[in-house]
Amino acid sequence: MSEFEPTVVGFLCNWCSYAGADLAGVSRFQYPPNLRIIRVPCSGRINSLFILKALQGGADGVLVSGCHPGDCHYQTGNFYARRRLELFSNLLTYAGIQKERVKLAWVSASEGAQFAALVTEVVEDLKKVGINKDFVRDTKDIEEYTHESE
Amino acid sequence: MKLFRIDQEEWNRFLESLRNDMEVCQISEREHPFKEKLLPPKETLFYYRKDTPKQKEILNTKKRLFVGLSPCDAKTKQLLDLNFLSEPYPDPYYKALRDNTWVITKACQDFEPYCFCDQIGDSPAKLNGADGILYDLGESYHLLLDNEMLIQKLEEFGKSGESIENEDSSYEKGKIPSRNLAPLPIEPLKKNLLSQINNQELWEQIESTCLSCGACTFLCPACYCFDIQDTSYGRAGKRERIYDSCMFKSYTAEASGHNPRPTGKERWRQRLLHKFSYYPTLYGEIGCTGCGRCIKACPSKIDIREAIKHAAKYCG
Amino acid sequence: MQPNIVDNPYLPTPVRVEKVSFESEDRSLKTFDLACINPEDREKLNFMPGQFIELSIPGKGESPFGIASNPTAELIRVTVNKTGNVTGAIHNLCEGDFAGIRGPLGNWYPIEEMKGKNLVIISGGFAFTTLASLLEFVLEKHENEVKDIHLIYGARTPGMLLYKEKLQAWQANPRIKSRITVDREAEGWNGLVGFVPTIVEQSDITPDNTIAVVCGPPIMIKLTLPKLVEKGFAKEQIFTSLERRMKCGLGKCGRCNIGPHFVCKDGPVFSLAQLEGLPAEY
Amino acid sequence: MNQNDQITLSLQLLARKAFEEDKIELLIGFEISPDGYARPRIFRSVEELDSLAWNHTASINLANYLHKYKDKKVGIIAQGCISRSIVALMNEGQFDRNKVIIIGVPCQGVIDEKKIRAEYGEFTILLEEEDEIGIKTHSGEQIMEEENYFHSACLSCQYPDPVIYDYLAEGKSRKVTVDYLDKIVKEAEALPEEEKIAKFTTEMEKCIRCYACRQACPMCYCDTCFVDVNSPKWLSNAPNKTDNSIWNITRIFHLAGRCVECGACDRACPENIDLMYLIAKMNRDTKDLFGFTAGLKLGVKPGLNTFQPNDPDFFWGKEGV
Repeated sequence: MSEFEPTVVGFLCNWCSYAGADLAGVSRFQYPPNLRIIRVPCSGRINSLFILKALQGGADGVLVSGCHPGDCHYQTGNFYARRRLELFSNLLTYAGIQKERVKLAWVSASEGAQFAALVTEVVEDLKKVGINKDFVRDTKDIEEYTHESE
Repeated sequence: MKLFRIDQEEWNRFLESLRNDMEVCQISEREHPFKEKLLPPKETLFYYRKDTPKQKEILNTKKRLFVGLSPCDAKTKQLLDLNFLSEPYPDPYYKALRDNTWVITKACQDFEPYCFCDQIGDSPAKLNGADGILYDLGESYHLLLDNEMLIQKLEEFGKSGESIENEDSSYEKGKIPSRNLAPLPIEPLKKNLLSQINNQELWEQIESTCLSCGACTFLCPACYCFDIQDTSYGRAGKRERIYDSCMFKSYTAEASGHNPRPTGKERWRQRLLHKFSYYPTLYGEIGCTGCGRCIKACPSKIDIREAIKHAAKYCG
Repeated sequence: MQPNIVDNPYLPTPVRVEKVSFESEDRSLKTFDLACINPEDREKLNFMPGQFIELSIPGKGESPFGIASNPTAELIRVTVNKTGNVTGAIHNLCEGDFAGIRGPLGNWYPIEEMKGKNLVIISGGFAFTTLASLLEFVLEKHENEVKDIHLIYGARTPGMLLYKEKLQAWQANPRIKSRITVDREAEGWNGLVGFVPTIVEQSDITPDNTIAVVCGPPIMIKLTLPKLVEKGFAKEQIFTSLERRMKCGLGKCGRCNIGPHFVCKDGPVFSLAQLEGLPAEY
Repeated sequence: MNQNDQITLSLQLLARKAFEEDKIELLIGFEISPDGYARPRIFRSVEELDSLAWNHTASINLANYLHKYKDKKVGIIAQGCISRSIVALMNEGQFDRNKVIIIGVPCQGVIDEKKIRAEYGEFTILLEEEDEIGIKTHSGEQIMEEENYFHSACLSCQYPDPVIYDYLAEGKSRKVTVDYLDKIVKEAEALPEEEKIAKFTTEMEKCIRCYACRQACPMCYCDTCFVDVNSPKWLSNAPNKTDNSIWNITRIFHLAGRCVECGACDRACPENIDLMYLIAKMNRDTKDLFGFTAGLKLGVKPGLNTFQPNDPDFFWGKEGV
């Protein structure tokens, strides 16, 4: 059996982290291809439901990344996000969702190498904790029907 | 209808013997209404493909026997039948479940603080359309069976019973609780509650502390309102029905923003009228079993017995 | 005619979208013409004007719509206003896509009673759908049995009027006395201007040997009915088609009741007399 | 005379005064049901005030009804947590301070029916003295230990006295020495990962999605709740493991920095879901990380509607790491 390849959904802020990811690409830094990027205007835009829905929909991990505190394009968006997301990830960990599954990070537009390192770390961690089975929606019956009706 | 005397050990062996033919479930808790077995909180209606017009209906025809529930819960089947089997569209899903479900209740030996079946003309020892009822005599039971299949099974098991005219015949029923409570004024409600639809004062008083949650209706054995929703994954999906509640604001809200029952007053009016006016008008029975779960579950302790009494004052 | 009882009334009949067209200038209304994928199903879907269907989009859900086509036509037509999740998905349907329909559900306009009588059709906005079906059906099948036909139909702007080609034909038809109105003066509009209740008030319709069918947004109905009563219409002469949020369409799920009647099963067409004494929950 | 009777008398007196001085049109308070439970009632005149009462079963958060009677001059009976709810609501711009007349009650705590029921079955309350509660059960009469009858929120209540009020009833509040929920949170935090998720899942699977928790919470006043939003349809209304988890976690998280820990949601749940262990964690985190406690002072922004540049930072890649 081949090695488990986690699916990671990344919510990246448009101004820093998305540009950081772009830089990583342009600079040809290698990082695992497990990340699916969703660009958001600001880390302050991230609703806790985004994270939960990603996990429910089958993501093994969620990466949330924005500008470093103080560098927000909208001045203060990431300060609010910091409070919100820290509290939220604490709550999820407390409820028993492995802390590796929700990764919060600051990546600026110039940190291409750091972005590559971050994604590598996230994917490595998720390979250790394994597939997300506690929080994923149960669609077994629908999948069975899909096969049966092919 | 046949009456059997059966001791506990024999009874358990009999249930064991039935397990070859059907699933036998003993119900001892009273927190959840029996309707969950006939109208599950989540029921798949059919699966479908999203890419081609193909679908597959799911009818649950597993044979099940439920034992030990309270007599009031047996009434669930009678009341739900009235709605779900009514013409012109008998509900195939409900029909499949109920046709394969048998119920043997156990006469209650105590009243709970909230229940009031005795106040709406029922008794904690009534058959209420169940297939059988157990009367606890301490060491043994009197078992009254009103179902040919079960009678035959029990006779094959080696018991012989005595034919009985009806459930009111005299035989030992063990301890049947009774208390001296005045019956609730249901009749005036049946007749005249509809005339009170514009009585703002009445509905305001009844509803004043309601929080519009659905605890009462979700736990009511006679409330059956449901919602239908789709869940899909990849190229296929399923359509499910789930509980809904007339106490929710979103229950009647239309996409345009218009809501025919915009405030709690209309919603409480609907609930009370549905149980005590519409149900009797349509089917002759009130939509209430007297189990009292709604009173117990209500966060603001609204008591339907008091609501009935209060409304009756206006109904003459 | 008896409603068609299929084995499982919850299972939709597959249909194909034959034609999609924008109905209104603001592009919020689209008309869909639907054909049965299995031609033998068409017979099961035989309906009468006033009945509705549940149009279902796999993966999204279903919503009720009045049938807007002539019952004798091969295709089944619905006009959909884009407001929510399901209607949004319906608006995304293209020609050739498939969907499902359940129906026909509910009762229909009292066509038998209309024979030998004058017919007044009063409608506002987007509720014209089933009345268009009624008018077409009456003209085709019962033209000689019905006496005078009045059509009073209003919309916000000329661009919001439904089925413009048919409207033109009806306006030109000497059998129909039509009054088409818009709420406000508009460029290029030389017809009537004013709200439907006002037009009803000013019209020469009389209650003698007449049946009035009123369909429209709640506010229009609320204001129009008193005008008809003023004119001397009895409650038995006025029919309306109600709209409620419906899920099962079979009188089972409980949400669309008005008093002991279910809009989906015992309605949607009610006479005013039937609604008297019941909660005004529409 | 016991505490409750004393408070009851005092409340009736104050409420009468408020009515007579024409300060209020209606009063949100409690009456005692035939079974001995305090249940909410809307009092509309002085004549009705004879049934105004107070006891240890006043389990609902009366601030809920402020939303319902927003357009009136309202009086409300408020112990510590309810006064804090009112403050939190005012801080969110829901009411003006001068529109609400608060009659404060020094609180002794409310009982947790479910806890008692789990232990003793169906019961009725016989007596309530300052330090003991007697209940009558199928198996006879019982006098109970504090920890067995008070609700967990009350066992860790730091603010039993109203934080704002216009009138204050006479009585003595009950001071808590040990924070009970703190203990619960520490225990749950110490569980291994598998047991954490197992506990969480067990609780979530009980949910029937009746939304009693939401309706019982005065802070859940959104016109359209996220579960009722149709486009996008965030989650299914069907009860199932993940949707229940998302519903409960998100509802609780929406209360971050706003929850006053009154425990009304927990007491309202008909399925006995342990909501307190999650809520308590969130509130303790809000306090430990950001030093914020909801509903203590007027004119303060809710905890998550504000920030400090030097808030604790756990993010990957923060300066200096």
